[in-house]
Amino acid sequence: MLAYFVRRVLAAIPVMIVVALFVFLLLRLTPGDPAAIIAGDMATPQQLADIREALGLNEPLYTQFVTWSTQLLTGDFGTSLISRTPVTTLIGQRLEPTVSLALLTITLTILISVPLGVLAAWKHGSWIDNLVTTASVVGFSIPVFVIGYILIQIFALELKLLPVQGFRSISEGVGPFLERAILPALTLASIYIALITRMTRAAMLDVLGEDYVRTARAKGLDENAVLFGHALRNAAVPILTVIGTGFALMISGVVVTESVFNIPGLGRLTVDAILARDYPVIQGLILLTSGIYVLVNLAIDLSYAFLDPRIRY
Amino acid sequence: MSTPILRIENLVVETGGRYPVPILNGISLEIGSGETVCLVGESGSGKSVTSLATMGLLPKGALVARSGHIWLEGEDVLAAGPRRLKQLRATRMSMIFQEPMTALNPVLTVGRQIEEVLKAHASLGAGEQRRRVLEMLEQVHLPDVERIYGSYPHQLSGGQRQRIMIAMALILRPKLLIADEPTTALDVTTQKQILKLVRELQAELGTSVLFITHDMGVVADIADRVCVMHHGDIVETAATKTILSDPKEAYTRALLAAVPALLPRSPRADKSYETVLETVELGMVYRQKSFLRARPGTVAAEDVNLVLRRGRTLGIVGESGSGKSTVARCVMRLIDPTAGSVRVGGKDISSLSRNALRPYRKRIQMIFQDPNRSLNPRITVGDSITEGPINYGAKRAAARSRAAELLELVGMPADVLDRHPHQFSGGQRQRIAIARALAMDPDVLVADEAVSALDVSVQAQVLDLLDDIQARLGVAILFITHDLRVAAQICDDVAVMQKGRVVEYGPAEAVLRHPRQDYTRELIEAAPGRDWDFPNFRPLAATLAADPRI
Amino acid sequence: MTQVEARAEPLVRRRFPSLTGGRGIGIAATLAAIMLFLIVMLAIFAPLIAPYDPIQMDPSKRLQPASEMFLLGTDAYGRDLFSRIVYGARISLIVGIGAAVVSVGIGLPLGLLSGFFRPLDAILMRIMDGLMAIPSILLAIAVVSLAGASLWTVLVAITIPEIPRVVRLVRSVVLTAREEPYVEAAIAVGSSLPKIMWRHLMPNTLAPLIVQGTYICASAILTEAILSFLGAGIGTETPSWGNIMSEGRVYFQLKPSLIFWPGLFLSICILSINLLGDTARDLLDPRMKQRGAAR
Amino acid sequence: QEIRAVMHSGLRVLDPIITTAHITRNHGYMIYDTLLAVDENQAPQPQMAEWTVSGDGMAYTFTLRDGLKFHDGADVKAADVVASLKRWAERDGGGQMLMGYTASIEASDDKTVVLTLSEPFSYVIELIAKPSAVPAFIMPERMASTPGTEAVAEHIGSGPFRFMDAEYEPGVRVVYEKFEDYVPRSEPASWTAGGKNVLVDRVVWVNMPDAQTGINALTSGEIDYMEQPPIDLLPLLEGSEDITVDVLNTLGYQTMGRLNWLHAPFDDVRVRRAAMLALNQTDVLGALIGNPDYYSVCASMYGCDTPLATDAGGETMMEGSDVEGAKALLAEAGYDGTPIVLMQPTDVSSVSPQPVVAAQLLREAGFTVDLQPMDWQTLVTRRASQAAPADGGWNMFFTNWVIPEVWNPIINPMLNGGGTEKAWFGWPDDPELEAMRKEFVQATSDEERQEIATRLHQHAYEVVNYIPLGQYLSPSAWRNELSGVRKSPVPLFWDISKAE
Ligand SMILES: Nc1ncnc2c1ncn2[C@@H]1O[C@H](COP(=O)(O)OP(=O)(O)OP(=O)(O)O)[C@@H](O)[C@H]1O
Ligand SMILES: Nc1ncnc2c1ncn2[C@@H]1O[C@H](COP(=O)(O)OP(=O)(O)OP(=O)(O)O)[C@@H](O)[C@H]1O
Ligand SMILES: [Mg+2]
Ligand SMILES: [Mg+2]
Repeated sequence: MLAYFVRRVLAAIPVMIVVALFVFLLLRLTPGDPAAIIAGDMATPQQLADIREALGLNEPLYTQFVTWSTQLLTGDFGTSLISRTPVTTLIGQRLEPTVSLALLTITLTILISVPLGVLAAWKHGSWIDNLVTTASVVGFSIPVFVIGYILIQIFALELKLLPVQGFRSISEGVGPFLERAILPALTLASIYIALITRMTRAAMLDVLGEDYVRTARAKGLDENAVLFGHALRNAAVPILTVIGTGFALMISGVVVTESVFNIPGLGRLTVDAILARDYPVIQGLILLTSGIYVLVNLAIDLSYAFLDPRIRY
Repeated sequence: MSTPILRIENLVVETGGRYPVPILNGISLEIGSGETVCLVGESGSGKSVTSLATMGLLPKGALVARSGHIWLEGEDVLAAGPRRLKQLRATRMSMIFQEPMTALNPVLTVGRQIEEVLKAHASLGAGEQRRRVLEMLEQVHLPDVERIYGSYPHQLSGGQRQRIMIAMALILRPKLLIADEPTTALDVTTQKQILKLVRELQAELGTSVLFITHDMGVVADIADRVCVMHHGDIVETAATKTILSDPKEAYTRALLAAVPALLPRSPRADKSYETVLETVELGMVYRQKSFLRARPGTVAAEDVNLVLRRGRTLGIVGESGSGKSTVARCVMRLIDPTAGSVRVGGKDISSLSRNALRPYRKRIQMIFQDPNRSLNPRITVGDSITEGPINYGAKRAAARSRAAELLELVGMPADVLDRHPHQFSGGQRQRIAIARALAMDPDVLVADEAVSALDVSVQAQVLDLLDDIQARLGVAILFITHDLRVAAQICDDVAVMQKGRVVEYGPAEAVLRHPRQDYTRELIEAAPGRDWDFPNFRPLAATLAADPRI
Repeated sequence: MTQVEARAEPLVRRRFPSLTGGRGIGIAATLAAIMLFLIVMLAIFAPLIAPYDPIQMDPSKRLQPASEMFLLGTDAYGRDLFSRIVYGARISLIVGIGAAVVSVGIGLPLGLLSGFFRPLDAILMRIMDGLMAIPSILLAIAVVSLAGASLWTVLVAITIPEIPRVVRLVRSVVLTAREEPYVEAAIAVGSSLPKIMWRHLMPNTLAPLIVQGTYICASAILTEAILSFLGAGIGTETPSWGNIMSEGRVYFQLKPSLIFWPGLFLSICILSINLLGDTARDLLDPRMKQRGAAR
Repeated sequence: QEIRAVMHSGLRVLDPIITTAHITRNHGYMIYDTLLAVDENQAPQPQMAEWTVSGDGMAYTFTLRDGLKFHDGADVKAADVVASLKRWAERDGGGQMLMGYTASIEASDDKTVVLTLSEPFSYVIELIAKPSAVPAFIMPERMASTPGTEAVAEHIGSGPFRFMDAEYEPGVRVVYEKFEDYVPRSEPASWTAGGKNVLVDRVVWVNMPDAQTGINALTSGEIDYMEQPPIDLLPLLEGSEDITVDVLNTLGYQTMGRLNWLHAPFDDVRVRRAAMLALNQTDVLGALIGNPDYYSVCASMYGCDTPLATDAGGETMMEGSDVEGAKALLAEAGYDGTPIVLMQPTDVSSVSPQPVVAAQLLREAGFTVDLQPMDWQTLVTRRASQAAPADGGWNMFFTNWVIPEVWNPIINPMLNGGGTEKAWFGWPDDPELEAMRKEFVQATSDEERQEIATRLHQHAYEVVNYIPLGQYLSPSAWRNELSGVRKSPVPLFWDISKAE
């Protein structure tokens, strides 16, 4: 399995190269001109051309790619065309909010949705089950911003318990961090809670009828031990998959939530960069996210083998 | 008899749903303290349902206890809430389930699954728990307990899993032990050990045992009283001696009459010398991978040389865990042998690709040891049976009528085709598995404990069927069993396996009657009820006296 | 043998309940089917049902409350909200159901293959890793600029990033299921690989797929709106539920009905799909049918 | 003390010369100072320097006042001014024009700069003082020698605030601290002119992409100032006793549509006129702004309430759509139903309603409209394309200007008839217009200027140079802890104090 691990980590390299190349081409095929963003509304065609020239955007594609990738080999992700800030600095500034928010969200999600899904499956067909199902479905058909606004309205504006917006680093203390991160995390979690509750319920229903659940009951175990120790463990693989892909998605940024709570995260950076055609930033971000995806997926795959010994690689 | 530990009164169990169908028609049963009651009877007569009802474990919705009482030490189990039931289970009553493969959780190590019982009901330190579990594993005669402790169910042989179930049920020393065919997958020597263990427990704690079995030999050896079930009713209850020597009911008589004799059949003439299946120095080592270091593998089979000729039956008997199923699975190419080769009609198939293997698939069929999970729970029995023939070009309708026919041949009504596996009893599922294998009209049939879950009358019927098919079509059968009576009945040749090796191999007559190896001898001596002549309702000695030819 | 014939009788009777599962498909599912049908009808017959042209604006009548003239009021351009919701059903249903069907349709076979064949798995999953990393906004902008903004380009942009997630999910289920003995049994009776995958492995993935599918359906409808607003969608003139809600975002506090009504339609729609999915899956899983019948 | 302000967008480009983005201009006013400035009467005033004009009007002498220092401690020298003006003139449209008439700009000593004209040009002071789009900010010579196509690498000015590099997060937040060595003028502050007295320690600009969040944060006191709360959300703030809502930029904005002169059908002036007749300002403004308190119909291309404001030629714009007139013109021109491509940037809320309304109005007049949604980036790229609409070109798009960007024919980017080479997107080739512009800059009296501007305006309407779609205001909101928030076309943070 160590060999598998090493193989997978190495496999990340071609993945990232291909993704980088693909995105590079995709970007250049997409209309858009960073020079126009920089120069603003009044620029004349000549001025635009001059700026493009200065930014090196008039070079042939392959030269640009070669320049960029050779820089990359030396660890240089380039600088933003728009703000002239090094891409690594830009991403560095945004990484913490995103990662900490994602971690908080996923923790909340797991803590809430897994027990809820187990409960719904256990009480299959009862009013609890129906309630959980309905709530989950409504949960994923409401736009995130609505949930965000409602939470802000209640907790920040009416009860005045929490601030409306913003982000504080954990290094400034867990209190201030949580104070600002809890609402966005809940907002984000609402979709995933809905999804993962349903997924847990579905997977649990598949295993609750199995004989080993009966055996566990015959052993006189607590219902909790039966559900969580035996059934859930067998149902875990698809649940974990969804959690994992959801987590990876969050790490690559969640624009709407970041906007509603004014969190300077990777999602906004990505959208802003895309809308501004800030090529080096987009490319850097996508390299990063593809790396993250590869790692998260590797972690999921490894955990499969841990959860279900029949799965081997 | 002292106050009964368990008293079942007029228990009626029906299927759930809008049109309930009775499964148990008001049965009554009593077990006194320290007593062993054997429940025998037809496959599908409701034995497992009775035991599940007692444990309060009837599948929700599917089966419902409509009326009656189950008193456990004066307390009505049917009326007990989930809380109370939980307390009762494991400490007062525990159960060994019929199908150990599905009854064990596939993703937890068996050690942990046993330990859990201790954790839930006794407060012991971690070290002590582990010690107790290992000790228990030793007691149920498992080899290499450290490895087994850390193994997952799929890494164990059928008999080993069964012993895990037993260990799990016994570890808390319950007042009432319900054992649903606990030794079907065990070789006779191990079985003997287990029975001894149960008896010791009884002597020590006064445990009462409800023992469900098809093996009349076991009944003869351990039962105090016997209840005979038929069609959801208890048709006869009496002390063991009485039942065996003077059965009142016609059904009981028929049942006992069907018990095969321990004596090997007389050798059949070798009609053909055509070798259809051959293993050459077959070896299989299961490797366990771990994250960092490779652990030593388990040698499950080594140097196995077997030859099966057309129209013949080769029996493999031997210790549980000795590699019988492994050999079978290698022969089927369900796993890739790590050494040696398998030849079908002279062609080595041990390294053929999936596609190249396809033509051979039709020719060799297997009846799996654990029928439950070898049937896809989501598809109907009919579809499971017809899948193979349709794969090889049969028309659907034709395949279905053939399936119905086969089901009837194995003693099931044809109309079960549209039901799903979970609605059947263990023995019924096994018969479905047999029907599936036969539906392919194979040249070679690999039967892994194919009749172990069948009551002796159905068993006899199935064995007759196999015999008949063999005679008509010249099917060669590789018959894996632990039941020496069955082996004696149908095998032409017998191989005895121990620890992955074939220790004795020869004509059935020679091996079973004049064993050369100590181990074989031990096996034969350990066969339960070997001194009772069931079909004639008298001790064997009496029969021998009457017919000195034997 | 005698006992065999005798046994036949109860079995004959037992067949009946097991076929119907004890009760029909249930009130909830019937209701769901009716609701979904109504919504689909709404979409198909939008021109007949909607009182106004959904893009006809009248800035002097913006943000009107519900009245006899405007059943649910008007939006920020003075367009009739009810008419927009009715027409919006068209785009939303196509995008939602389309994305779910296409991503499942592509993801399911890929996931089955990937779960079953190890060498293929290594390659396919790396491709999926890469696909996942490409932001759908970028994809949408690129696709739209290459092929022009249309329903189809939006569908492509929304669906592509969902596919890897479906593949992963299916694969994860298959990885467990392929170790089941009944798969071995199927191999033993010579079933071809497609057949094994379809008959024996695929049904195991249904339950999670139904959940994932309805989720994709809902999120596609909402994502479509986000793309519209980033200039990579169908545009804000053509109504869709997601669109209407996004446009209503600014008026969240002042005129919540702009979000409430389309949200309600969306929720009902997804809930119906969900209930139908659950029912379908219960019908497909014989064990579930029985458990359901208990209550 | 710290003012936390939510600005209308995130600051990403820091060089106020290279871009015309308003947020960057506002940033420029924080950290840079200007030679001259404009007061609330829209009259140029001295800021860093006093000026004198030679008798023949051909030489302008600027004398720097005492005590001016850059944030790095260096004194502001005449050489810095020369370099800065040159770089500005390279980038700014008005500046370029000025340079066309300039013989030299030189530092005669450390404190004096002399600008000598080569031809008469009466608009020098107004251009150097103008607050938009690219004000002539003064930076150290080393920065100003950066080519005009490249952004400056440092951010050192001589303005009242210092830029805090370490706390800068592009697009998210900018921090300014009071520059202790700044010497304000003694006059009271008035627009960008007068004394820039900084009364707080820090000003933090945050970007909140979600306006609702901005409003909430303002209500809860997490921020002090919001530059542009959406007008539709004002009712949420108006009830509050803690918050003041007022229009600071009293001139406001002009929204407009531009036609592409190069391609059919808008290469025909009759079709252009038909399009103009089809549109009307009320509908556009109604959809864009909604609340009539904040918009007004205004035919003046120079914006209303400006010195040059006039309706000349734009009467039709005041009267609402003339569908029949448009149809007649279309028929006359033989419009064949070729779809006209309207670009709709859906990601920018201040320019996405116009095309939607216009599409409907144009359709009513008989045009076939192809409304193409896209993001703003695609739009700005595509509008630069001179290709035919079918090959990636376009027929019409919309944008907005602050009034100081359009308030005279020199600055107004649309009023350039230089054709495909010089003119702004849409590329009208209009020598007549160019001639009038030259006349304008050489005019010597205000009356003369007024007359030329009116004539030019009339002409521009006749050829449909562009279609002004009305003027609107954008109020700001702030908490009452702030006092001294002043009216100005640019948000300014001096003179504001904050109560605890
Ligand atoms: N879940 C179920 N739904 C419907 N019928 C069932 C179900 N479980 C068992 N049955 C039926 O109940 C009857 C009794 O089954 P039971 O398992 O008790 O048989 P058994 O006596 O244990 O047989 P065996 O010796 O073969 O294990 C069988 O006919 C079987 O078909
Ligand atoms: N997948 C596996 N991984 C590791 N060890 C295994 C695996 N399968 C079987 N074994 C081990 O191989 C040995 C032989 O197993 P096998 O199933 O062939 O026994 P068997 O002779 O069929 O026994 P039984 O009569 O109990 O069914 C056992 O010790 C078992 O623990
Ligand atoms: Mg049974
Ligand atoms: Mg075995």
